[in-house]
Amino acid sequence: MQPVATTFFFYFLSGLTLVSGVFVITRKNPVHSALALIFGLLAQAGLYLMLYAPFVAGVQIILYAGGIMVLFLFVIMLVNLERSRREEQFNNQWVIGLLAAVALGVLFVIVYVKGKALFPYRIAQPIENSNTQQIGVMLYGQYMFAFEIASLLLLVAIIGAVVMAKKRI
Amino acid sequence: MLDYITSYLSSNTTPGQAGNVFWAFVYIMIVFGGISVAVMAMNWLERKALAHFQIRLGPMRVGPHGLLQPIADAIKLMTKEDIIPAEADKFVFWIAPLIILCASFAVYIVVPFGPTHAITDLNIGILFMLGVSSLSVLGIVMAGWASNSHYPLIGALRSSAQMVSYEVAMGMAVVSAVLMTSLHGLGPYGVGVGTSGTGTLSMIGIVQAQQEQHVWFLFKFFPLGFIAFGIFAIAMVAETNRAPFDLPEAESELTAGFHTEYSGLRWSLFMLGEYAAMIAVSSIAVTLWLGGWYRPFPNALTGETWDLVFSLFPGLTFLGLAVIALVGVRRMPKHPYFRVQTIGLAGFGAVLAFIGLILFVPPVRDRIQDIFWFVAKVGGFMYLYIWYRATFPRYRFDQLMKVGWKVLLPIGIGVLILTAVLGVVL
Amino acid sequence: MISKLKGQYGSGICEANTYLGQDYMVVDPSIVSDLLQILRNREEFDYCVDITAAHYPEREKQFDVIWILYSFTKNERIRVKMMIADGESVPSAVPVWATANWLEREVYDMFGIRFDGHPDLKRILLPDGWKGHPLRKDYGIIQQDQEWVQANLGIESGQ
Amino acid sequence: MGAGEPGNRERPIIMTDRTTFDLKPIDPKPADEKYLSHLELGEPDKTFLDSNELVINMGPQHPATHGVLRVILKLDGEKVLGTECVIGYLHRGVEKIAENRTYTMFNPYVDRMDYVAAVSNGLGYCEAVEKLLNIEAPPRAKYIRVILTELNRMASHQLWLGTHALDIGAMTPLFYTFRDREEILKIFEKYCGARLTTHAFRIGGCQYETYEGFERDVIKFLDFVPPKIDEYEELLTTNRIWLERTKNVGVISRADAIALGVTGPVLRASGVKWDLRKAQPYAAYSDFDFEIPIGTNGDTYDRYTVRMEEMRQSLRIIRQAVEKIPEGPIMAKVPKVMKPPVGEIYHSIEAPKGELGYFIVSDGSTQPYRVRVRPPSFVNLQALDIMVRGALVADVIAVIGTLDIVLGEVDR
Repeated sequence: MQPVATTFFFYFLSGLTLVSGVFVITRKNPVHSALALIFGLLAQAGLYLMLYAPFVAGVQIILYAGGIMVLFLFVIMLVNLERSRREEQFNNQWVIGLLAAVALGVLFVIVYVKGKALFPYRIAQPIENSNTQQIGVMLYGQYMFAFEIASLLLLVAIIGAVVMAKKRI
Repeated sequence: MLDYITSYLSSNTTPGQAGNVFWAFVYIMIVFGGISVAVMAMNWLERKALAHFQIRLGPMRVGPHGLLQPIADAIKLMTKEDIIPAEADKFVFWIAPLIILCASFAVYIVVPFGPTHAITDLNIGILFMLGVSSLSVLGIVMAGWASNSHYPLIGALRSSAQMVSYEVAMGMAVVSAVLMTSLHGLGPYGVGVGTSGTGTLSMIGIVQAQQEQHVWFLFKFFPLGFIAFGIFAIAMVAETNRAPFDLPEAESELTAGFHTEYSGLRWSLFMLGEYAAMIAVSSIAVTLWLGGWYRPFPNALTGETWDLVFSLFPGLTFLGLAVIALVGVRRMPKHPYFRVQTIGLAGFGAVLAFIGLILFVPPVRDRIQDIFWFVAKVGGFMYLYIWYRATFPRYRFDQLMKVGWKVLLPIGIGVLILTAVLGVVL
Repeated sequence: MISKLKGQYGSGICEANTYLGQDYMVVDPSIVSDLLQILRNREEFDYCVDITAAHYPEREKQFDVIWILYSFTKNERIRVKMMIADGESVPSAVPVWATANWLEREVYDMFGIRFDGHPDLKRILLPDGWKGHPLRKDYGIIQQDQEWVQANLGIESGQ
Repeated sequence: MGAGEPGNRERPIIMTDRTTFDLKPIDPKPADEKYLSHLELGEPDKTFLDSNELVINMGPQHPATHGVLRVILKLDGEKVLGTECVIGYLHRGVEKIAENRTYTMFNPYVDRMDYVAAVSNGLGYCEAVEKLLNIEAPPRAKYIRVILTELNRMASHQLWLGTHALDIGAMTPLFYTFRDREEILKIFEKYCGARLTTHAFRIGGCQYETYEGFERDVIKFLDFVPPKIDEYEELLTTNRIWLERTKNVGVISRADAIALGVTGPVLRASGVKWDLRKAQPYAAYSDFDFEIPIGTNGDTYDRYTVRMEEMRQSLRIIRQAVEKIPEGPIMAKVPKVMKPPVGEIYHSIEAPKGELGYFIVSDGSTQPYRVRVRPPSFVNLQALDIMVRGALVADVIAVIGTLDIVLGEVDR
């Protein structure tokens, strides 16, 4: 599948990601924040597609946008937000936050300047057709141990959730 | 420019894969228009079929046999006063139906109506479909929350829990079908050659795998494919919030569930989204288990003659519909009051007959066959939806969860494991 | 049964009779509470069919309060009747029969008779803020609480 | 919950003066040990996930409340913590009207209470006044009364079945039952010219002789309807979803049912074999042979089977009545101006919904001094609270349907 108007879509999707990111932290209404977050995640999925990583893009949509964000919204709706909405959004840590942001920005600039040599400009080879297969091979081959550890952790989380919820049943 | 347009015609792939923006746009327009028309037709058919289940006549007034009813409804809904509740969150209230609509229509990007009749062929096609169709739950949740009213909120809570739960069972069934693309199988189910040992997630690839293995996945590893299909067929009804799983909009309990506060155009967008989603999930089922666009018995009844016989079906179907319409014309009351309706019905029959005749022309016949079989299979599912609605009472919420988590999910996992084991053993 | 009760309560049971084949007794307010308990427990009148009242404005004791009871085992009905004056209250039968709850609320709503010990005595058919008790004889048939109607329904008059 | 809770407005949206939702439960337990209820409702446990309790207003405009019933539900998620019924939206003061009309003039009014079973209402009233006047309707009139009343019971149960099934989500039975109910209404229409509020009977007998072909029509109906009842049962009785939705839903024990005074099919489904047609026969019911169907669990499914069987028993009664209907006058000798002697009377009949009683006080004038109607729906509705506590929202709908209330009768 040949991408069309690559540059336009790159800047469009990146811009969308950034703008939604800003909206996520500035909106007073948590549902609006969640909505912005969803748009951000979808834009990211688009970026993955442009990187010839359709499987990651699909998983991004199905897990983050379709699964986790639904649970976010679920919790937001169930918890009473009347009080938290009236509170100050930006608390006293904004100085630290600003410092962290500046530090991160400087880091990015340094990486961009110095890293030009490390990451030479070239067009990625489209390995799209075997992409999914390669991910599978990687996960169940090279990174088998890490994969299983992660799944074990998730299993613990599931059992913990069941135990906690069981009290109510 | 003209070359750019014509160059695609000689290729034998989808416009998306060929990278032809013009034809991709044309296909998108055709699919979008086609689905909208199909939703309207489905609206009429559902009311008519449901009415006949229930010894009623259904719409009879607007046009002959109520044929123009969907158009009248559409006009009514569009011209209705648009109400937004005073304390609603206006932005979210406004965007929720759009999310549902976009999610349901975006799915059609990868639906293969034929080997080249798809907008594009993503190599993660089925994953994309599941992912995008799962986005519609966001719209429902937002609609319920933004209405700022209790019934929609409960409807939204119900639907988010329901759709997330059934997605899991649905995923299991889908994975077992995807697994089958890479497995040969022996004996009566799954003879054939051609699989490289690597499966595919592409919608077109899945259908072609069924062709290569000479079996619909419905019958592969019998009864495993059948059970997986059954799980999907149940879960897809729950996913689309249709009876008997229509709890999010349970009329007798929650008035109208998440869209209680919606009216007019916005409400019609919900309906459009719902019906489009119904067609979309049916398309997934057809693609995964019923051989997609292939005609019945492409391997058993081969040869020129059979090809010809089956290629006549689209035309014959339309001619049959035309005959029904013309019989309807004869049975119309012979009273001046009904003259316009009679002429209308006769005209409708004539149009159907004309389409039928066009479909007999060889070049058209060959191009249209795939689409016809695909649509016919999807149509069967649409009828099932209506049938369920006429027959079943509604599940209660805890029972719904029980069915999803305690019945469908374990069976789904079992089928998945058995499929893998059988595929390796055989 | 009547004689047994009469022996127990003496003059508390003013009258015990049969009219058109239906038994009824008129009792004194002081013994009603006990009597209803005994009727249910000892005489097995386990089903309270109805509680109602009638208004006689010209009498000194203006209201008749009537309990209609039925026994499944004996297949018998009995009416217990009691007279009270306006403003007096009646012991509630809710502890005896749960069904008395709404029935007593209706009597209160329609006649303004209060029931002591009722868990939630408020109007049932008429709106909470309504003035007057319509089934009293001094409440005219076209009379309405105009004030309430104007305040809540936004119309001039309910007529 | 979100912005602005609908329940906390300055003025409620729904026209009523009640602004607070203070739910006081009906205590089903009488003080006495013997009548202790099996229902032990503990406090909902407070856990770390203490979500808000939700108070929703079901009705008075709601598709499943069968009229203008308003139920205030207190929910924890989907679980019902308590209910309060607000009734009276349809209150017309029937009892007050009765005090200002003569005995004859009041007769049509009773049809408007339980408008689904108008004939039963009329029968109860006419018999009560006849008793007060000490006259008796002639045998032929009594048979006609039985036939029409039982037909009306069929019609009422059919309407109940259709709407109850619709509440639970099955659309189709509604249309089937309405199709068959139509046949009954046609017979009514031919007999007295009205379909719903029939005013079929007069004090002292019947106004009209049966029309030509009445028996034939009734017999035709009797042959027509049993396969249709089988058809309803085919759709529902063994349907898995129907079973799951109705079994063990809205259970009311025998003791609770008696303590709460519920009557009719609701009581019989709890296992009390009691039917006024047998216990204290009125009209000509002592002449006929029929069974009283009872249930065992007192759940929604038992109430469903009891009513289905009652339909069949009604058919049996009608067939016997049509076969041995006697010839003779249809009207007793009734004075032109009715002035019953001073006295009181309570007469009750088995209406489709339960015991329908009339308590009439006469002061010797042409107008009743007091008429009290003992409405079965009103008393049965009281049982809603204990039947749905701890259940889910969907069960509330099922239970309202299974109680078979008619708001016209609840509110009078």
